[in-house]
Amino acid sequence: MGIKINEIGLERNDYKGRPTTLCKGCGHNSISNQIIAVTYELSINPHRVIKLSGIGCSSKSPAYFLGRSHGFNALHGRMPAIATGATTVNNHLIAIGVSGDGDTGSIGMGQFKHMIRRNIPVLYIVENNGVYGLTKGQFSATADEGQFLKYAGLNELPPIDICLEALAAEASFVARSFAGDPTQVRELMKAALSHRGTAVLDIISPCVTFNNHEASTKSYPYGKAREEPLQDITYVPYAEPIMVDYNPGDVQVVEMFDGSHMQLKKLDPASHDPTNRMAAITLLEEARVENEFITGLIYVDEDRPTFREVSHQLETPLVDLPDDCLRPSPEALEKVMSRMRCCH
Amino acid sequence: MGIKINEIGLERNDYKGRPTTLCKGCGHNSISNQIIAVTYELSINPHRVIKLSGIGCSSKSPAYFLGRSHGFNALHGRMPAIATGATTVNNHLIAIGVSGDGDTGSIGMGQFKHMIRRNIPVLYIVENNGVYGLTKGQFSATADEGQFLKYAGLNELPPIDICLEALAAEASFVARSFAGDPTQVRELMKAALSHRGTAVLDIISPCVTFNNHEASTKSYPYGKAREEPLQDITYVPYAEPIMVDYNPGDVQVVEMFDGSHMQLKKLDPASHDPTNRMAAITLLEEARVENEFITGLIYVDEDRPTFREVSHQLETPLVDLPDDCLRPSPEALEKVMSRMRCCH
Amino acid sequence: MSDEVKSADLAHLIGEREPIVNDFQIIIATVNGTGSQTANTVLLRALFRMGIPVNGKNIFPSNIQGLPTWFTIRASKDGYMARRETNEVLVAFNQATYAQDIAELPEGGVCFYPEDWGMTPSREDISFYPMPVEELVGTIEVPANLKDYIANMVYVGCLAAILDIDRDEIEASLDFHFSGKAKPIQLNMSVVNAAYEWALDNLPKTDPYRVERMGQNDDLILLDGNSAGALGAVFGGVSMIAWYPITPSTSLIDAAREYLNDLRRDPDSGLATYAIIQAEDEIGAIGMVIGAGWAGARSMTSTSGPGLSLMTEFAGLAYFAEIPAVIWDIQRVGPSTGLPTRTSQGDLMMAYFLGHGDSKHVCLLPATVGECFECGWRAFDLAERLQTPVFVLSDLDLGMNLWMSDVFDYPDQPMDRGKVLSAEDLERLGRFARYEDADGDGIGPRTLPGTDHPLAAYFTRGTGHNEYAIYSERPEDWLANMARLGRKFDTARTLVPKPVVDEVKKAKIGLIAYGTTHHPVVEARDRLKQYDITPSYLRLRALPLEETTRDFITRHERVYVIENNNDGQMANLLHMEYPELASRVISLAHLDGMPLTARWITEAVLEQEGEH
Amino acid sequence: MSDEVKSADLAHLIGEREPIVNDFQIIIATVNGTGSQTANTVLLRALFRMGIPVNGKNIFPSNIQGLPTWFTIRASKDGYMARRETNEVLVAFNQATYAQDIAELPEGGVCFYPEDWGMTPSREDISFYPMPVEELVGTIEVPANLKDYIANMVYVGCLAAILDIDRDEIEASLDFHFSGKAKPIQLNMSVVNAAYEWALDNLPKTDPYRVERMGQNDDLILLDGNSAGALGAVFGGVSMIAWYPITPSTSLIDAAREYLNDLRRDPDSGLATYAIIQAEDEIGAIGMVIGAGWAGARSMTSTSGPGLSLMTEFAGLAYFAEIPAVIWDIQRVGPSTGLPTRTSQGDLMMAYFLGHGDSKHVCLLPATVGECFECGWRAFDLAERLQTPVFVLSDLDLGMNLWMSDVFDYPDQPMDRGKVLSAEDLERLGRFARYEDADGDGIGPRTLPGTDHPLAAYFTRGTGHNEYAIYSERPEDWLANMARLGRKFDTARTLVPKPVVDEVKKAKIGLIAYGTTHHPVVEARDRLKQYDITPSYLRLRALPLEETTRDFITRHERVYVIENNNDGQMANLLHMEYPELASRVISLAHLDGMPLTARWITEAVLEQEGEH
Ligand SMILES: Cc1ncc(C[n+]2csc(CCOP(=O)(O)OP(=O)(O)O)c2C)c(N)n1
Ligand SMILES: Cc1ncc(C[n+]2csc(CCOP(=O)(O)OP(=O)(O)O)c2C)c(N)n1
Ligand code: SF4
Ligand code: SF4
Ligand SMILES: [Mg+2]
Ligand SMILES: [Mg+2]
Repeated sequence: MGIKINEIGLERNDYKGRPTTLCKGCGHNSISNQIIAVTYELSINPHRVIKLSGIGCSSKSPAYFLGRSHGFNALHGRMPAIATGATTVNNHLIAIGVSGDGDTGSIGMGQFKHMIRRNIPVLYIVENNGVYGLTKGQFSATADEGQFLKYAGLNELPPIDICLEALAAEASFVARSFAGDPTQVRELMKAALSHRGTAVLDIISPCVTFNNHEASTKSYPYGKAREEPLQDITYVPYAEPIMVDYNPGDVQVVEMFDGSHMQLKKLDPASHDPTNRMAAITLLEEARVENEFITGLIYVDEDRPTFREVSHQLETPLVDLPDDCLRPSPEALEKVMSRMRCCH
Repeated sequence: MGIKINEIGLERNDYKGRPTTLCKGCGHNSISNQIIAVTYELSINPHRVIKLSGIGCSSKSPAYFLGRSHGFNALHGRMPAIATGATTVNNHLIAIGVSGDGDTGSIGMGQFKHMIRRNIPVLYIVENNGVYGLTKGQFSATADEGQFLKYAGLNELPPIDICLEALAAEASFVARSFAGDPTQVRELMKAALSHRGTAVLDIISPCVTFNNHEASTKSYPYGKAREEPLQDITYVPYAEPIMVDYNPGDVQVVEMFDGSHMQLKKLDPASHDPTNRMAAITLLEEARVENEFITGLIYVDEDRPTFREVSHQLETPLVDLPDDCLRPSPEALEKVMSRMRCCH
Repeated sequence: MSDEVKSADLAHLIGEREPIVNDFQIIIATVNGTGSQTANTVLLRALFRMGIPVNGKNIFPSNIQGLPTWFTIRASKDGYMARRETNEVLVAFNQATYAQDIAELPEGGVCFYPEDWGMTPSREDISFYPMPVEELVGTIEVPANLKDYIANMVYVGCLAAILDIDRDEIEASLDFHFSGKAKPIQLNMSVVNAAYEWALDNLPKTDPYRVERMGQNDDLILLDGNSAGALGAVFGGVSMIAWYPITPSTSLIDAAREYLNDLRRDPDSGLATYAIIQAEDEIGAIGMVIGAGWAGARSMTSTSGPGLSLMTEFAGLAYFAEIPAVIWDIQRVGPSTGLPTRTSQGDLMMAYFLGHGDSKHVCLLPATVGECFECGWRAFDLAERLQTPVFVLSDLDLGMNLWMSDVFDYPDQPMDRGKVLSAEDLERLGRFARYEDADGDGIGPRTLPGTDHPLAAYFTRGTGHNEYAIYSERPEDWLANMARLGRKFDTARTLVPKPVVDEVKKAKIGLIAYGTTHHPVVEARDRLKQYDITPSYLRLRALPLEETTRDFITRHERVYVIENNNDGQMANLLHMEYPELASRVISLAHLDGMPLTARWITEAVLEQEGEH
Repeated sequence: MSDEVKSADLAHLIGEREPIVNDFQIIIATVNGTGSQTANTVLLRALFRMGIPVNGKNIFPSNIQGLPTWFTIRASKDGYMARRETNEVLVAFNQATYAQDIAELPEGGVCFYPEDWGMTPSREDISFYPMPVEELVGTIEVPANLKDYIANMVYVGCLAAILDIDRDEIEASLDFHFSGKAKPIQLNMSVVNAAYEWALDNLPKTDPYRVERMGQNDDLILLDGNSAGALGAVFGGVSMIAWYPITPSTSLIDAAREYLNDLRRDPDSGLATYAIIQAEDEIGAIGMVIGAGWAGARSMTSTSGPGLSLMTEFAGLAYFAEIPAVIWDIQRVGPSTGLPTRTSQGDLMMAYFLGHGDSKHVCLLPATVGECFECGWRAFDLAERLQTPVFVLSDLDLGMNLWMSDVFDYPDQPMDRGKVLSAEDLERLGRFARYEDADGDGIGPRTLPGTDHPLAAYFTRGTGHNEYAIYSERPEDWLANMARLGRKFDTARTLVPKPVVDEVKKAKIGLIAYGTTHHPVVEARDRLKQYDITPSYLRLRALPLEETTRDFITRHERVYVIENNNDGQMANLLHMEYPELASRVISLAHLDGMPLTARWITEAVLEQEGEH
C-alpha cells in the first residue's frame, strides 16, 4: 500500500536493472543508482531510453539500471558510433551512454572527439577511475602523473583531461562531478538530459579494487577531501516556476533547450560563467596547474544545433517513416531510367 | 666548378627525392622543398633521417624529398605508431613525419593525441588543406564551417584546431605556418628539428585542385591576405653566437634542447609568450573567435622529457646493442629455471 | 550531309583490306587531370547510341594530376563486354607514353596523334593520322583555362570522321553529358565539327576499321555499377548511410547522395528523410550503420579493402549480436594499400570470414550493373530477414566503368523487414525471448528501441548470452546459440540468389565464375568451341553456397574456378565446403590489376585440358 | 609425525572400497575476488612436489569480484594432462553454487563444505566432510581484512589430512608462493595445521581417494604458458613490446615485464635495454611493433581475438611491405567479445589469412609450456629470416593455467637476424634492390634506417612496388612481386617447426590435432585401444603446412582433425591445401568454452568409426 509512483505511474523499481556484478563500493554502482533516481524523478518513460556502452566495468553497468530500456553493450571505445547511428535514425530516443576513462580516453579518443564535433544528442557519461578496472588495474590515459599502482608500477605520462578534450572538440555541454557527491551528479544528469546535443559528464568514479588509495586523485578519500564544487546546482523542470530566493547576483539561471532551467548558485563571488567557452578553458587549465578538483557545470551552449539539425533532416524519426516513404514509387524509377535510356 | 656544398660535403641535390607526382602548385610541394632546404642548410646527414607518413597526397610527399633517407609510407592515420616504434628502438634517428588534415584530424586523431602525450621525438608536419585531396575533395575535419565545395557541398560542422588539440594533449612544441611563407616554415622546421620531443607543425598547405578559392581559409589568396605572423623567427644553430641587435624587450630568445636557439622578434608589443601554455591556449581560442590566421611559434617547452627518458631507457639505441646483450646467458636461464624447479 | 552519303564519300578512300566493322578496341592514352574523361565517355556513348555493343574501361593511376591514364572502348558486334588485350585503334595523346603505346599496336593498327609534337611515324605496318590539335583549337573561341580540356574534342572529331561515328549521336551524347546545357555542348561540338571536317578533307582513310549503326538500344542504359548499386539501395529504402572516402567506393556514395536528394525529401518541408554521415574513419562508419540497423533503419556503408580490414571487429559484433547491416566492398587490388585504382576479387575469403572466432557472412556477388541495382535493394531484405550483416562484393571494374544494361526492374516484392515485434505483438504473445528459435529457421524475433511495451527491452551484447539476451558463460548456452546461428546460416543458403547454370549436355568439364569474371568467361566459352571444348558454366551469385553448386560439380569430372585474385579464393571455399568433391575443383586464378580476358581464360583452360 | 605413520593411522579409517591413489580430480568452488587462488595453487604445487603428475585449471568469470569460480586439480598417475569431465572430490566453498556442484558429483564422490552454513548432506552416495571454517580461523591471530582470504587455507588443511597430502610440501609451496616471506607463510601454515589436526581428530575417512609420493620431479617445473612465452621472448632477444591490455593475454606482458626487468638492464647505468609501451589500443600496439621491426629491433605484441581483429589492416601492411613482427594471440572464445575468460582455438583461420587482398601468414601452434618458451624465441628468428609477421596462437587454457614441464632448453642456435645489409655490404655489392630475389628463396635483402651509406635508403610502402621498392602500377611488377611472395611462403614451409608424427603400423585411421587439443588426444588414443582402434597421430606445430602432413593423410584412409573451435578451421585449411585428399579429412570440432576432453574425442571418433 502506498508505494511511491511518479507522474507516469511507475515505481522506482521499474527503473532498476539486473543485480550488479561490480565490486561492492565501486563508484560505478553509485552512478547507476543516480541514473535510476533521475529517470524516475523526471518520469522518463523507460522505453524511450537507450542505454549504450563500450567495454569495461563501467560499460557493464547499463545492465544494472533501466531494465525496461533497450541496451547496447558495444565494442571497446566504439559506443559513440553506435550512439550516432541510433540517434540519427531515431531522434526521439533518449540516449544515455556510459563509458570509462580507458574506453573514452585511450581506444575511444577518436570517436569521442567526432561524436562531440557532430553534437550527437546523447548524455555521455565517463565513469572516470584512472585505471582499467576490468583488465585488473593498468593505468588509463587519465591516470595521475607520477602515480604508483601495485600491478602497473609507476605512471610517468601526463593525464588527459576529458573535459578539456571535450571543449577542444566544441562540446556544447561539459560538466565534471564525483560519484561521492550524488546530489550534484543527479542535478547535472537532469540538466544533461534536457540538453540539445552531446552532454559530456566526466564523473570521478573510484575503483575500490585497484585505485582507491588516498594518493590517487580518483579515490574516495581524495574526492571527499578535495572536491571544490563551482556552483550549487538546482534543476528546475519545464513545468515548475523558477524561484530566485536570493539576490540575482548570486545566481545564474541557464535555460535549457527543452525549456527547463538550471539554477546555479555561485559559491564564490568571482565565480565561473559556464556560458563562456574561453572562461571554461581557462578554468580547466588553472585547475590543472593548481591541481584543484573542481566539479560542477563547466560549459553549456544551448544554441549549438545537433547533427540532425545541421543536416536539414526531418524531425520525424526516420524509423517511423512508412515503407512507402522509404521506397520511391515505380514511376520514380521509370523517371530515372528514362533520363538514362539510350535514346530519350 | 663551384657547386655549393654544405658542412658535410653534400650538395643540395643529395637532399632531393624523386620527381613529385602532386599537382602543379600544390602546397605540399613547397613544403617538401623547405624540408630539402632545411636539412641541407643544417647539414643533416640524410642517412640519419627517417621519413614517415600516413596516406594522402601529403603522405605521398616523403617520396619527393631526401631520397637518401629511409622512408615509410604507412597506413591512413597510423604514422604516429610507426614513429613511436622506430624512434623508441633507435632514438638517434631524426624522424620527420608528414601527415594531412584528414590523416591526422579524422582517422588519425587517437594516435596523434597519444603520440603527443608520450612526447615521441618526431617533427610531425600536418599539411593542412581542409580537404581530402587524394580522394578528390571531400571535407576534412579542419574544413571551414559553412564552406561550400563543388563536389562535397556545404560543410556545417565546426573545424577542429590541430594546434589546440596538440596543446590539450600536452604537446611540447606547437607552431602554425603557411606554405606561402617559406621563410617562416624553414625557421620553424629548424627549431622543430632541434626540439626534444614531439614538434607539431600545422602548416596551411593549399590544395590548388580542390580547395583554393578565396573563401577558403586554406587557400593561397586567403593566406597571403590574412596571415598574421606572431613573431619574426630566426633560428641560431648551436655553433653560431646569438647577436641581439635590438633592445632585449623586443626579442625573446628560446634555448632549444640541443643548445641551439630561436630568436623571436616580437611583432607587436603586447605579444605572445610561447613558453606560457595558458597564453598559448588563450591565443588560439581568441584567434578562433576573431577568426584570425595567426602563424608562428605558439608553444614550446624544452623541459618536458621524451617517452624514452621517462621510461628510464638506455640512451644507446636498442638496435645498436650486440646480440649478446639482447639474449641473456645460459646461466641466466638456469637461474630462472632453478627458481622454478620442483625441489630447489 | 547524311550518314549514308558521307560514308559513301569515305568508302573509296579505304585501302584494299576487308573493312572491319563494329569489332575492334580503341585505346585513348592521355595525361590524368586534363579532362579527357568527357571526350572518352562521349565517344563511348555515341557508339552506344548507334546501337553498337560497347564497353569502356578507364585505366587510371592513383594520382590526381599529371600521370599516364588510358581509356579503352571496345565495340563488339557479338556483344562481348570483356576487356581485350589488343587495341587496334590508338589515340596517342600522351607524350610520355606514346612510344610504348605505338609499339603495342598490332600489325594493321591505327594511330591518331597530335602533329604538334612533330613526331615521325615509327612503323610501316600501321596507319598514322596526325592531328593539328593546337591549330584546330585555335580556330575556336575558348576561354584559356578550357583550352587543354577542349583539345580532347579534336580526337573525337577525327575518330568520328575516320571511323564513321554519327556526329548527331556525338552531339546527343554531349547533350546527355552536360545535361542539356547549351553553352558547353555548343563549345565542344564546334571543336568536334572543326576536327571532323578537317579530317575528312585531309586524312585519306588507310585503315579497315569502321562502325555501323546496329539495331536500336531503346531499352538499354549505360551506367557504372556504383551508380546502379546506389540507385538500388535507394529503391531498397535505405535511410542512413555512413561512410569514409576511399577509391573505388566513393562514387557509390556520391551517386546515392544525388539520388536520395532527388527522391527522399519530405514533400511538405523539403527536408531530407534520410541521413548521410561522412564518418571519421571506417570503424566509425560501420559502427554508425550497426547503431542505425539496431534502431530499425535500413543503413549501409561502402568501402574497399583497407576499410573492410578496419571493420573486422564490428563485423563480428553484428554477426554475433545479429544486427542487420549492408556493407559494399568495391574491391581493389590488395594486400595492403596495393593498387588503389586497379580491380580485383581479392577480398572474398576475408569478407566471408570477417571477424575473429567462428564467424561467417552472407556475401552477394553482382556481375552486372543490373545485378548491382538488384543487390542494392535485395541486400536489405536479406539483412533484415536474417538479422545479420550482408556484404556486397563488387569491384573497381564493375563499380567505376560504364556498362550497357537493360533498364532496371522495380523490386518485384515488398520490403521484407524481417521478424520485428511491435507493442501489439508483445501484448498478444505475453512473452519475448530475443534469441529463441521458435520457427526452426534459426532466426529469433527482435524489438526496436522505442517500442512502448514493458516486455520490449533486451540487452544487445557481443558477449555470450542465452535466449533472453542475458549474459551467460554456461557451456550449454554457448553451444545452443552457436548451433542456432548455424541453422540461421543454413536458412541463408535458401534465401540468397541462386547460381545461374548453363548446362551443356554430356559436358565433362564445367566452369565456375562470379562477379565481373563472368564477362570474359562468356567470350572464352565461345572461343573454346573452336577447340571442341564446350564446358558447362555455373555463375555464383552469393555465399553461402547451396546444393545447386554441389550438384553441378558432381555432374562434371573437372570444374575450373575462374577468378580475378591471386590465391584462388573461391576455389578454396569450394574445397572447404565440398571436401568430398574437392579433387575435381581446379583453381584458375590470375591477378595483375587488369580485368581478366577471354584469351587468358581460354589459354588457361587449354593448358589444363592439355594435361588431361 | 612422519607421513608413513600418519597414513598408517588413517588406514584403518578407510572404508571397504579399494583405495584410489593418484588418479582423481578435485574441484574447488569459490567466489571470485576472495583470494582462493593462493590456496588452490599451493595445493596444486604440493601434489606436484610429491612427484604426482598434476594439472590445474582455473574456470573463472569475466568479472572482478563476487561471481562463481572453479578450480580443478587433476592428479593422474598415468600422466594425463587433460581436463576430465568428472570431479570426484569437491570443495564446496560457494553457497551460490553448492547445490549444483554437489549434484554433479559422481557416485562415491567426496564433498568438503563449511559446516558454518548449517547445510544438511543431500546425498547418501557420497562422503561429506563438514569443516568448521570460522571456528578454525578464529583460533588464529589474523588481521580482519585477511580473514576471508586465510579461510581458504582451511580446506587445504582438511584435504591434506583426508587425501594424505604431505604438509612439508604444502609449506614448501607456500614458501614458493610467497617467495620466502616468513610472515605470510607462517600465517597461512598455521591455519593449514589447525585444519589438518582438527580433520585428523574429527573426520573419519569414508572415501577411497588418496595421494602417494611418486618419483622425484627434480627437473620439472610448474608454469603457465604466458610466463613461458614471455621468458622465451626474452631469450629471443626481444627489445620492444607494445601492447594493450586484454584477457587472457595480459599476463604474458606482465611476466615479460618482470623477466626483462631482471635480465635486460644496463650493468653500468641500471637503465632498461628494452622498452615496453602500453599503447592506446591494438592498432597502435601493432603499429609500434612494425615501426620497431622496420627499424631493426625484435619487437612483439600480445593480444586476443578482439585485438587481433583491430590489427587486420596493419597485418596486411607488414605482410606486403615485408616487415618482421611477432604477434601472440592468446585465444579466447569468439565471435566478438564472446567469452573473455574461456578457451578456444577459434582464431586460426583468421590469423592465417589476416588482411584484405591475398595475404597468408606464418602461424606457430604451441601445445605445451615448453613449446611456448621455444616459440617465444624461435618466432623472432622466423620473423626476421622471412621478413614477415609471425603469429603465435596459444590459448587461455595453455596461457593462464599451470602445467608441468621439463626445464627449458637454452636456444640451440644463435639469433638469426635474417638478410640485413650493412654499409660495408653495400660498399662491397655496389648496388641494392630491396625486393630482389637473388637467392631464389623469395627473400630480398633489407637495410636498416640509420645505415650510413648512400645506397642504403629505400621507401617502404603498402602500395604496389618493383624490386627497388619504387611505386609501380605495372601489371608485370605486381605479378612478379606476388610470385616472389609465393616463393617466400614456400620457404617458410621449410623453416617452421615440423609436425610430430606417431605412426601406428597398418593404421587405417589417423588423428590430427594441434595446440592444447594435443593433451586430450593423447589420453583418447589410450582409451580407443579398448575398442581396438589405434589411430596414428600427427600433431601440427605450425602453418604453412608442408609435405609431412600431406604424406600422413595419404597413408591413411580417414583422418580426423580434432580441434577446439566451432567450424573445424584446421580441417578447412587442410581441405584447401590438399583438395586431392580432402575427402579423407574429417572434422571433429567442438567448442563450449571448456578444454576438450578425452571422453568427447573418444566418443566422437567411435561415433564416426561406427559409420564405417
Ligand atoms: C579491442 C579490445 N581491446 C581490449 C579489450 C580488453 N578490455 C576490456 S575493458 C578494458 C579497459 C576498461 O577500462 P575503462 O574503460 O577505464 O573501464 P573500467 O573497467 O575502468 O570501468 C580493456 C582494455 C577489449 N575488450 N577489446
Ligand atoms: C583505411 C583507409 N581509408 C580510406 C583511405 C582512402 N584515403 C586515401 S587518402 C585519404 C584522405 C587524405 O586526406 P588528407 O590526409 O587530408 O591528405 P591530402 O590528400 O589532403 O593531402 C583517404 C580517405 C585509405 N587509404 N585507407
Ligand atoms: S574492478 Fe574497480 S571498476 Fe571494476 S567493478 Fe571493481 S571497483 Fe569497479
Ligand atoms: S589534389 Fe590537392 S592536395 Fe592533392 S596533389 Fe593536388 S593540389 Fe595537392
Ligand atoms: Mg577506468
Ligand atoms: Mg588534406
